[in-house]
Amino acid sequence: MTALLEAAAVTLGFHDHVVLRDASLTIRRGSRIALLGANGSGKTTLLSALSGALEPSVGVVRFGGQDLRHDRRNLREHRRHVQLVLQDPDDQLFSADVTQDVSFGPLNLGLDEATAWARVEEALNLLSVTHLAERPTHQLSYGERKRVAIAGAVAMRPEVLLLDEPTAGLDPVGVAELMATLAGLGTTVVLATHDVDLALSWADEVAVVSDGGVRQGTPSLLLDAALIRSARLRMPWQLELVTRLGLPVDPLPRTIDDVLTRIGR
Amino acid sequence: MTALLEAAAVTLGFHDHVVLRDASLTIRRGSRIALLGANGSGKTTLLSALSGALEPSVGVVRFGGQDLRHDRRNLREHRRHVQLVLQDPDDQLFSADVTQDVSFGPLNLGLDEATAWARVEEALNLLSVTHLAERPTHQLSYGERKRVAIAGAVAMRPEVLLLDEPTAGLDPVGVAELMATLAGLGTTVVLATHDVDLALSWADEVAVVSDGGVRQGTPSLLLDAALIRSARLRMPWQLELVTRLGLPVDPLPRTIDDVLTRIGR
Amino acid sequence: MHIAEGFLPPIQCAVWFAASAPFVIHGARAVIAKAKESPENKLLLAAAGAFTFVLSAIKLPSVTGSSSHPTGTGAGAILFGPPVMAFLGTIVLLFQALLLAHGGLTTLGANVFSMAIAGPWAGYGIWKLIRRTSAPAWVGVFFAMAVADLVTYCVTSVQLAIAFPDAASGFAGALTKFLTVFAVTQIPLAVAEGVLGVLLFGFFTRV
Amino acid sequence: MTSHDTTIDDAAWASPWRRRRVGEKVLLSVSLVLTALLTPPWPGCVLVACLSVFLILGPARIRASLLATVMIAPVTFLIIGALPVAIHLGGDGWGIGPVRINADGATTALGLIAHGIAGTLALMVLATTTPMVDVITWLRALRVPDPLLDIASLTYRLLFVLLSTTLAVRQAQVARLGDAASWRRRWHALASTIGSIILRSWQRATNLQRGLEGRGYEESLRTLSPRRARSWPFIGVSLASVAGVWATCWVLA
Repeated sequence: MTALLEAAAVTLGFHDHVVLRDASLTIRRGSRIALLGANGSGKTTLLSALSGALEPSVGVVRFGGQDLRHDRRNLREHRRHVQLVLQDPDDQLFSADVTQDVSFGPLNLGLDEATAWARVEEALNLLSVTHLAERPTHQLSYGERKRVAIAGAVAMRPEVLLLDEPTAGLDPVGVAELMATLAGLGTTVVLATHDVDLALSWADEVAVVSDGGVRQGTPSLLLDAALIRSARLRMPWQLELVTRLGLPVDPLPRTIDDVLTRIGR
Repeated sequence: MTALLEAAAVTLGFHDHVVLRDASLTIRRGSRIALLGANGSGKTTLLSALSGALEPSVGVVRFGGQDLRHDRRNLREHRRHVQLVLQDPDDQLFSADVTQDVSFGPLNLGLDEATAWARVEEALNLLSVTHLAERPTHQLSYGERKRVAIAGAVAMRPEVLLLDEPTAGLDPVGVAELMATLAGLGTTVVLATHDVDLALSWADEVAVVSDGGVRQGTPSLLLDAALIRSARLRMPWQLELVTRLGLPVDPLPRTIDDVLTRIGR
Repeated sequence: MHIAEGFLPPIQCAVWFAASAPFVIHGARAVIAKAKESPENKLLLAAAGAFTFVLSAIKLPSVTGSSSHPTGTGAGAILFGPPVMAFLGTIVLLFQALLLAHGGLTTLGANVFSMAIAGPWAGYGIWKLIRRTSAPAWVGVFFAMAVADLVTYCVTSVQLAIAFPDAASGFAGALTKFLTVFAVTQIPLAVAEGVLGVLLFGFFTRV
Repeated sequence: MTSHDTTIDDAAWASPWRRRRVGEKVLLSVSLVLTALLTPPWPGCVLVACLSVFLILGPARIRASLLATVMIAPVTFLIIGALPVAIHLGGDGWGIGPVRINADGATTALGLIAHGIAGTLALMVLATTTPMVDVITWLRALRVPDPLLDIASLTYRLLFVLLSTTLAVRQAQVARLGDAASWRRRWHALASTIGSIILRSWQRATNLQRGLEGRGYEESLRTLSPRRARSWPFIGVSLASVAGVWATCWVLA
C-alpha cells in the first residue's frame, strides 16, 4: 500500500545545528502512528516538516505521491490535507471565543458561512466541547484548550492529523477520554508522545526518533532495548513484565488484559 | 511524630468559587508525599497555601507547630523553610542567565555574596546543570528550565520543597533522572502529579485531592477504586495487575521487581 | 523607521538628547513611583515594554511596504499615560538599536523624541479631546492610534529637514521632501493602525 | 525557538567576547561610533567601517551572513533617507521639473550613507558581542535607579517569552490557511492575535510576580553577576585603533 504522507530522507536543522539527518517516515492512510523520542530529539521538527511549516534542506515531503513544493499555492493545498496541532494550545488559540476560533480554518477554506457553521458544530461535537462554544478561550482550563485547539484542526477535515504531545499535562481520565475521541475521528493520526505505555496500547505503528534518525516499525520495536536506551525512553511495562517472566511476546501484549491472558489467568 | 508543615482544615477559593473546603495535609520531616488529583482539582491551590502564597479563608497553615500569619515578616520567615516550584518554569525564571537567576533566592535571604555564590554552585551541582551556568535562560530547553527553576528553590536550602508537576513534559529518562536527583536532595518533598505509577514507585505517602477535599494515607490508598474514580485517576498498573491476579496486595507491590516476586518468578 | 546611527550631525544629536531628556526623566520618575506603589507594577510595565517590542515582529497584512508594523504608541499612551510611554519607549528604542540594528545610539535622542514623546502625547491629546465630545470610544481609539503613528513620522521628517535643509528651497523645501518620503507614505499605515486599534477595542469588549 | 528578530542577541551570547568587561566593549564601540560621526567620510568612516567589520568577523567571530542580514534594515533606511538629501527642489543640476540632482547633493547623500554604515557597524561591535542584558547590568554602575533597570531586564526576559508565543501563533494561523483569508478577515485575525497576546502578557506578568514573591521578591531584583577581569591590552589596542583613525584623518587632511 502506498504512502498517503511521507518524509523521504529529510535533513532539517536551524542555522548550523542539524536536528534530523536523512530521516524518513511513511504514513499510510488510516494508520495510527505513535512518534516517540526524547525531549529535543526532533519530533516536533519532523511534524513541522510534514505539515509544510518547515522546509527540509535535503529530501522531500510527499503527499499522495506528489513532492511538496514550498511555494504559497502548493503549501495552501497541502494544508487542506494535513493539519498539525501544537503542544501548547496557547500557540494556537487566538480568537475571543471558541466558536470563532474553530471557524477560522473552515472560513479560510473558502466555505460559505452555513457550511462553515456546520463544520464548527461537527468539530465541537467530535471533541465533546459543544458546551464551550460561546466561552472566551482564555477562560478555559488547560485540558479544554487542548481539545478546542484540536477541534480547530479537525474542523478543516484534514486527511492527516499531526498531534504534538496531545496528552501532556492531562490527568489519566482526560488522557483516556482524548484517546477515545481520537479513535472516533476516523482520520489518519500521527501522535508525538513520551508516553510509551500509551503508544503501545493505542498505536498500530511506532516510529522512534533518536540521534537525528527515525526508525519506524510495528509496536514490537519497543522491545529493542538498545533503541529504547538511545532514545531516552523506557520499555512499556507490559513488555518488560512479559519479557522478564520469560513468556512469548508474540502477539504483543498491549493491554493489561493481554498481559493477564499471557500469564495464563 | 509531629508535623513539620501542615494545612489544617483549610478552605480556599477565588471569588465565590471554592476550590478546597476543610482540606488537611500533614507533612512530616523527611517524608516524600505524592499529591494526586485531576486537572483543576486544587493541587496547585493547596501547594500555594502551604507555601504561603495564598491565605486560606478558613483554617491555618502551620510550620513547626506555629500558625503562619500572613504578614510580611512571617511570610519572609516561612519562605526560608518552604519553597514552591511552579509547573511552568517561565513563571519563575526572570533573569537573563542561569547563574543570575539561581542567585536571586539566596540574596533575598540576606546572604553575603560569597555565601550566595557557594549556594548557587551547590544548587546547580545538585540539579546537574552546572554546564548551563552561563547560558541565557531563553535558549534553554523546557527540561533544562525545569531543572534550573528547581535549582533556584534548592539554593535557598528549604526544609520542605513543594513541586508542582515537576515531571510533566519530561521524557522517561528525564523523569528518572529528576527523581534520582530529588532522592539525593535529602529534603522533605511534596510532589503534585498526575502520574499514578510514578507516585506509587516513589512516594512513601499519598494524598488524593478530589471534590474539594484531601485524603492522605499510605500508597495503598491507590487501591481504593471509588476514590481513584472520583479523583479522575487510574489505578497504577502494578496494583491493578496484582489485584486482578487475585494475589495479596500487602506489602504493596511498587516496582516491576515487586510484581515479579509476587507472581512468584 | 528610526533614524539610523550616524545620520544626524553631532550638534543635532546633542540637541535632541537635551530635548528628550526632561520627558524621559519625568517618565522615569513616574515609573519609579509606580514601582514603589506596588512591586507588581514593575512586571506589568515590563510586560507592556516587551509587548511593544514584540509588535515590531507583527507584520501588517496587505499594506504598502513589506516591513510595516504597528507602533502601538497611541494605545500605550491611552493605557499608561504619555510619561510612562516616554520611558518605556526609550527602553524599546534602545532594545531595537542593539537587538535589531534599527536606529542608533547617537540618534537615540531624536528617535525618542519622535516615537516616545511626540507620538504618544499627540495620540493622548486627541484621545482626551474626543472623549470630551459625545463621540463613541472607538472613534477616540481610532484617532489616538492613527495620530500617534502619523505624528511620529511627521516629527521625524521635521528632524531630518532641520538637519538637511534644501540647498535651493531651505527648510520648507526639505520638509516637503522628507514628508513625501516618510509621512505621506505613512498615511495608509496610520489609518491601518487606527483601524487595528478599533478592532482591538472590539476584541476587548468581547472577552 | 529562535527567530530572525533576535539573531544579533543570539550571536552575542555565543561570542568569544561575551566574557569581556562590558565597559571595555562600550568604550571601543562608542568611540568608534563617535569617530564615524565626527570624522569625514573619507578616510574616517571608511576606516571605522573596515575596522568594525574586521573586529566583528575576526576576533568576535560573527558569521558574515549574519552581519549582512543585520545590515539590511539600516541600509534600507539610509538609502531612503539619503534620497531626499540628494535631490533639490529647484536650483541647478540635472532632473525633471523642479526636482533636481547635482554633484553637491549627491556628495552629501553619499557622505551620509558612509556615516550611517560606519556608525551602525561600529554599534554592531557592541551589539554582536554583548547581550542586551549585560548592557543593562552595566548601567547599574552608572547609578541608573534600580527600579528602571529591573523593568528593563524583565522586559528583556519577557520579550523572548512573548516573541516565541507570537511567532508560534502566527505560524499556526498560516497552518489553518490564515494567509488565504480575505483582507477583512486577516485584519480581524491580527487584532484578535494582538489582543490575546496582550491578555497573555498580563497573565505572564501576574504569574511571574507570584513566582518571584515565593522566592522572596519584595522590592529589588538583585542577582549576582560575575566580575570580569579588566584587560589593559584590550583597552590599549582599542584606544590605539581609534587614535589611528583620527591620526590618518588628520594626516590626509
